[in-house]
Amino acid sequence: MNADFITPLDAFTIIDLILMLMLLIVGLAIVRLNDIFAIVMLAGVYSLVSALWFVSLDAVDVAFTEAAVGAGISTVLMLGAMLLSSRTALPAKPVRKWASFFIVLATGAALMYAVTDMPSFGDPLSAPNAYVGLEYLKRSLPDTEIPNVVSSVLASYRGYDTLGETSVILTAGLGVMLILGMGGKINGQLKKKAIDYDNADAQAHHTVLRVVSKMMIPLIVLYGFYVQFHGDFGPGGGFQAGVIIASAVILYALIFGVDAAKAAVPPLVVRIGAALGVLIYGGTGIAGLILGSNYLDYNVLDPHSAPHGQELGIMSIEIGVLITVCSVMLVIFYGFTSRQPDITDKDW
Amino acid sequence: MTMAMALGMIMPILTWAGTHAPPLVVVTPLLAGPIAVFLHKGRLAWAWALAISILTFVFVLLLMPQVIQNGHIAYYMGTWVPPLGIEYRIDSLNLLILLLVSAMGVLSLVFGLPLVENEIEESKRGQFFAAFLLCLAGLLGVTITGDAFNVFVFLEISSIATYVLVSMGAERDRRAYVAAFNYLVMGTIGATFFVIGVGLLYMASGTLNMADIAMHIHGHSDNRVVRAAFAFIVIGLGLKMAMFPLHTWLPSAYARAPSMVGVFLASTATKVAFYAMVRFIFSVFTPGSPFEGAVFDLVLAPMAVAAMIICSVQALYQINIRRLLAYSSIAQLGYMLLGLSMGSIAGVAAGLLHLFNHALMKGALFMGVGKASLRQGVTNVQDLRGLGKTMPLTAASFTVAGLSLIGVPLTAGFVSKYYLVVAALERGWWWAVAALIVSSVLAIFYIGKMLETMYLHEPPKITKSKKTAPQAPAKTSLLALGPLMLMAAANIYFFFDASLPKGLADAAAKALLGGGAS
Amino acid sequence: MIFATTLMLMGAMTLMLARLLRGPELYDRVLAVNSFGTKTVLFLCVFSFLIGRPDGVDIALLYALMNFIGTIAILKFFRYRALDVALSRMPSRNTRKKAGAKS
Amino acid sequence: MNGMQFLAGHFNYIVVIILMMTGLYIVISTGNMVKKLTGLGVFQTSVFQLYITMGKVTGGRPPIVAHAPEGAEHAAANGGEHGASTADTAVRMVHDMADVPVNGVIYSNPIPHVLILTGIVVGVATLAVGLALIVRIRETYDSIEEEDVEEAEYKARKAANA
Repeated sequence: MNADFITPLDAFTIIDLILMLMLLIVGLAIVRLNDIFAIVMLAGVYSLVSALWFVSLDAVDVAFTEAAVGAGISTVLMLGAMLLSSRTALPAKPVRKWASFFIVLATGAALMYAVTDMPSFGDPLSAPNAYVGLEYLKRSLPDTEIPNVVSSVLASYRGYDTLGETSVILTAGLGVMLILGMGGKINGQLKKKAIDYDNADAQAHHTVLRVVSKMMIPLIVLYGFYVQFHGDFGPGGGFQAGVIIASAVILYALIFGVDAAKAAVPPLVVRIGAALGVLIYGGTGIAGLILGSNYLDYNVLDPHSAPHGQELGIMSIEIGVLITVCSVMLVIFYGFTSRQPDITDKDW
Repeated sequence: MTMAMALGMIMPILTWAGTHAPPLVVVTPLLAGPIAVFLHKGRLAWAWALAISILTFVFVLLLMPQVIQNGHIAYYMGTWVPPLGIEYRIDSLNLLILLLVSAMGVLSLVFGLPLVENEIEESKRGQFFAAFLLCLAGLLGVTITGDAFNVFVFLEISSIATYVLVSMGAERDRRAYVAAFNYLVMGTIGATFFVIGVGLLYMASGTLNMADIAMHIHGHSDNRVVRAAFAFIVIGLGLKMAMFPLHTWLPSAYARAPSMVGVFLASTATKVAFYAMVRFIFSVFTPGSPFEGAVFDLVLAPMAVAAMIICSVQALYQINIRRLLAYSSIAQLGYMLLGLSMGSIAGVAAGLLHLFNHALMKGALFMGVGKASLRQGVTNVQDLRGLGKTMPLTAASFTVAGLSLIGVPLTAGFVSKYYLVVAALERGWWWAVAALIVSSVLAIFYIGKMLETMYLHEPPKITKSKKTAPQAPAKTSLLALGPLMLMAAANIYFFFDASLPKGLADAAAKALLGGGAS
Repeated sequence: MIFATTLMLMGAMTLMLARLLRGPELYDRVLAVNSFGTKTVLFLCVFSFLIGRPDGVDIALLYALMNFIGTIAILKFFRYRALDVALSRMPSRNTRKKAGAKS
Repeated sequence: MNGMQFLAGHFNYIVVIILMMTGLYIVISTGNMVKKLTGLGVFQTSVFQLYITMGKVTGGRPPIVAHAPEGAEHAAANGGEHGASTADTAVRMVHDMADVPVNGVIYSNPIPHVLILTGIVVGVATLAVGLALIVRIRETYDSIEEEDVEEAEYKARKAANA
């Protein structure tokens, strides 16, 4: 596109290269390994390293989310679902291996074919960088008074996408509720776990964990709110904050038991929250309609100052996102933990 | 006097609703879904979902006069001008699909009550209908939007809801979980391919608005990034709509889903993905370029023909009725794809008309199976024995829809096949006409097999000891008969007067191929 | 100087990665993941200095947090084969009943 | 542009493509459902990397605009007719380097970041539903290998026919 631009080989490029090589190693290792536990761990590491890479490519918001989701929530979920009859995967059959290999080769070839016409890495005048993206950078402050352009684009310019995104999360929560349920009922009867509490040598030994967690949990929640309300100025926002606050509850559940967590944050509250957040988001949009403008127009929320209206609207929808994300994460966690079958010793 | 006053009150509301109908079409079911989660008492959730889907249909109807009058209407979310914000853009093509999807939403809800009460645990019904509403919102959202990435977001709302809905069939058939999982994996690969395609388009154009992308990549069809984007979008959406070699997930998913979900999906989900493909191929990419021409002639058309013949043959060998119908759906998708790959106005219009008609006939056929299964737990073709005697109305509707699928004159199926043949002859594609005929003959066999079992075999003696699905109360059973007969009647009606779908399809094809993006 | 530190940290991360891949024992892998996370936190802080923006530190904080929760989840999973057990000091219902029976 | 320069400018894309294909390979080659979902995660994350790579601007900063430009008060004053004024100013293409810095600073492109935030959320939603299905499959068939599930179904069908 822009033949004059040449990507410089500076310190950042070197960091970039090393991180990419790490990603390659992890990716290839996942292909080769058959130990499910190692695969789950490596998947966590993969998203950790790619989050680092996102930081080095200036995508701090993305890195934030990837860290919270990929390394945190996904790993916990994967563990929750690792109710495996065997801890190793069966190796793929050679026929299947080769067939997959050719499919992948063809797909990869199609992409490699396109590489020659792709813009150089870091080119400021390439088509994607010079057009609408640049326009957002210039307009965000005057239009919305929000310095973090990612937040303003996410919540206002492309706010409708984010409404969809929040609904996707709600749909997933709904799906887990439908597929797994949230109580402990399996086939109509309560399933009690046969854990030998008497033998739990843990009881005396976990003092450190319990004390540290008790100290950490309020701080985590506080940090969550910081991420929520500082999202306009730094990386973060409703989604990340929702995940962090949910993770505080998850930590509580890990240390004090899911029943204790359910007593503190009852499943019904969580279910209401999941729906409520989407309704707050959608309702903010409808407020724009009622005030005589288009859907999701925040300018009219404050009749005196459009940018202030934008700020109000963005705050309101971010709270909606926070509530839904936090609730759905807990719906999912409750769903998975309530359904762990007993794993026999021979499987272990 | 009071009339005038009432009109004076209603008119402004109607005008207001008309102006803001584009977002309301999607937002109404989207926000009603979360509320439905809490309505699990009796039939409350069902009534709520039905009311919402009717409201949605009304909003679509409000759009209709505006679109027909102006050619297309645009709506800016948050009043941000298109390349900055997300635009809703509705022309005849969207309108056709919107009408189809929202009407099918209403019909399958009316039809589905007895089936849901039969197949879904009571405590889960509220959530089930919530997922249904979200799925509906997703499908409508894909159809109405003018923003490439927005398509992905709403495609995923509908897809995730669909995976969940399919898995709900597990109470009838435990394999539903595996079917849903395979669907999830294939669907996600498809969605990811689509995202790669959109990313490449963004790389080439710097924008995400479809009309704007079209403007920027116009004349750059030799750009390799654009070509790769084309390939990835076609494959991604091809996975979502079960295009021939990528269709393996579909038969199991449709066969094992709850009956009501089967009806809704068979008549809408693949159609919406097909719509998205048409939209991208003709509105975003440059259809006249040699590269696209080569793809049409060398890839899409042969695939379409292969689907028409191979999947019809596969349908012949199916024992399970729903699987049979699902394979036939893939074959019928081949017809639509054939129309698309002709790349001519007549061809595309015929393909779109067939899309509309196929939704009618497949909806009716799946409804027929569902209705029959209420009475005698139908899964296999054998179970249809004597249906002509035990449930004459259901059998008659099923027959009409079956004949329409074959393409017998006096049914809607004949009209679209006729136009397809005309369009193929116009391009001199004799082999396509031959394939159409072969596929129709195969359809005679597999539909004939079912009709034969229905009318020429004695009904099975229902013994109390045999564990079949409990018979639903007569009242709700009657409720299911209404939509079924309506759909069958529509299959006949649209033979005599196809002006609405034909007019919209023609206008859409002209707009797509005539003036580029507009 | 800071750049050199970054490189060193990345070298350490690679070593951890090697242990994670080889790790004959499960606990080698857990340990490797955990210390990989720690190195990541350090890397982020140093990298923030390098680009002269504080944003990386926010993310580092989050990493430290997630690392903590993740490690507890993993270890608990392997100790009890379940996640929903309380690590409570309170005697469980079973124990109380038995104690009551004895007395 | 010679070969070396081309490689420096496109190395990222090449690696990202290899990573994507690694993920895709994991998904379609394995029969183990958990590994399949892991592969799906790798595949999706790599696609996110493709997006982020194209949004990077050399020498750029994260898209958090530091100082308020003078236009801010101006726009605030015109608040009421804001919608109309946006409609009038069509977005134009920039043509030279002088337009790139905003308030004197170069920033990376925010759009890919926004899109990928949405992408990550969609990814975790899919993962949650997929894992929930795996749990149920495991409860039903006592295995999460595709082969075992197929075999169990085959046996069940045989028993039903017999």
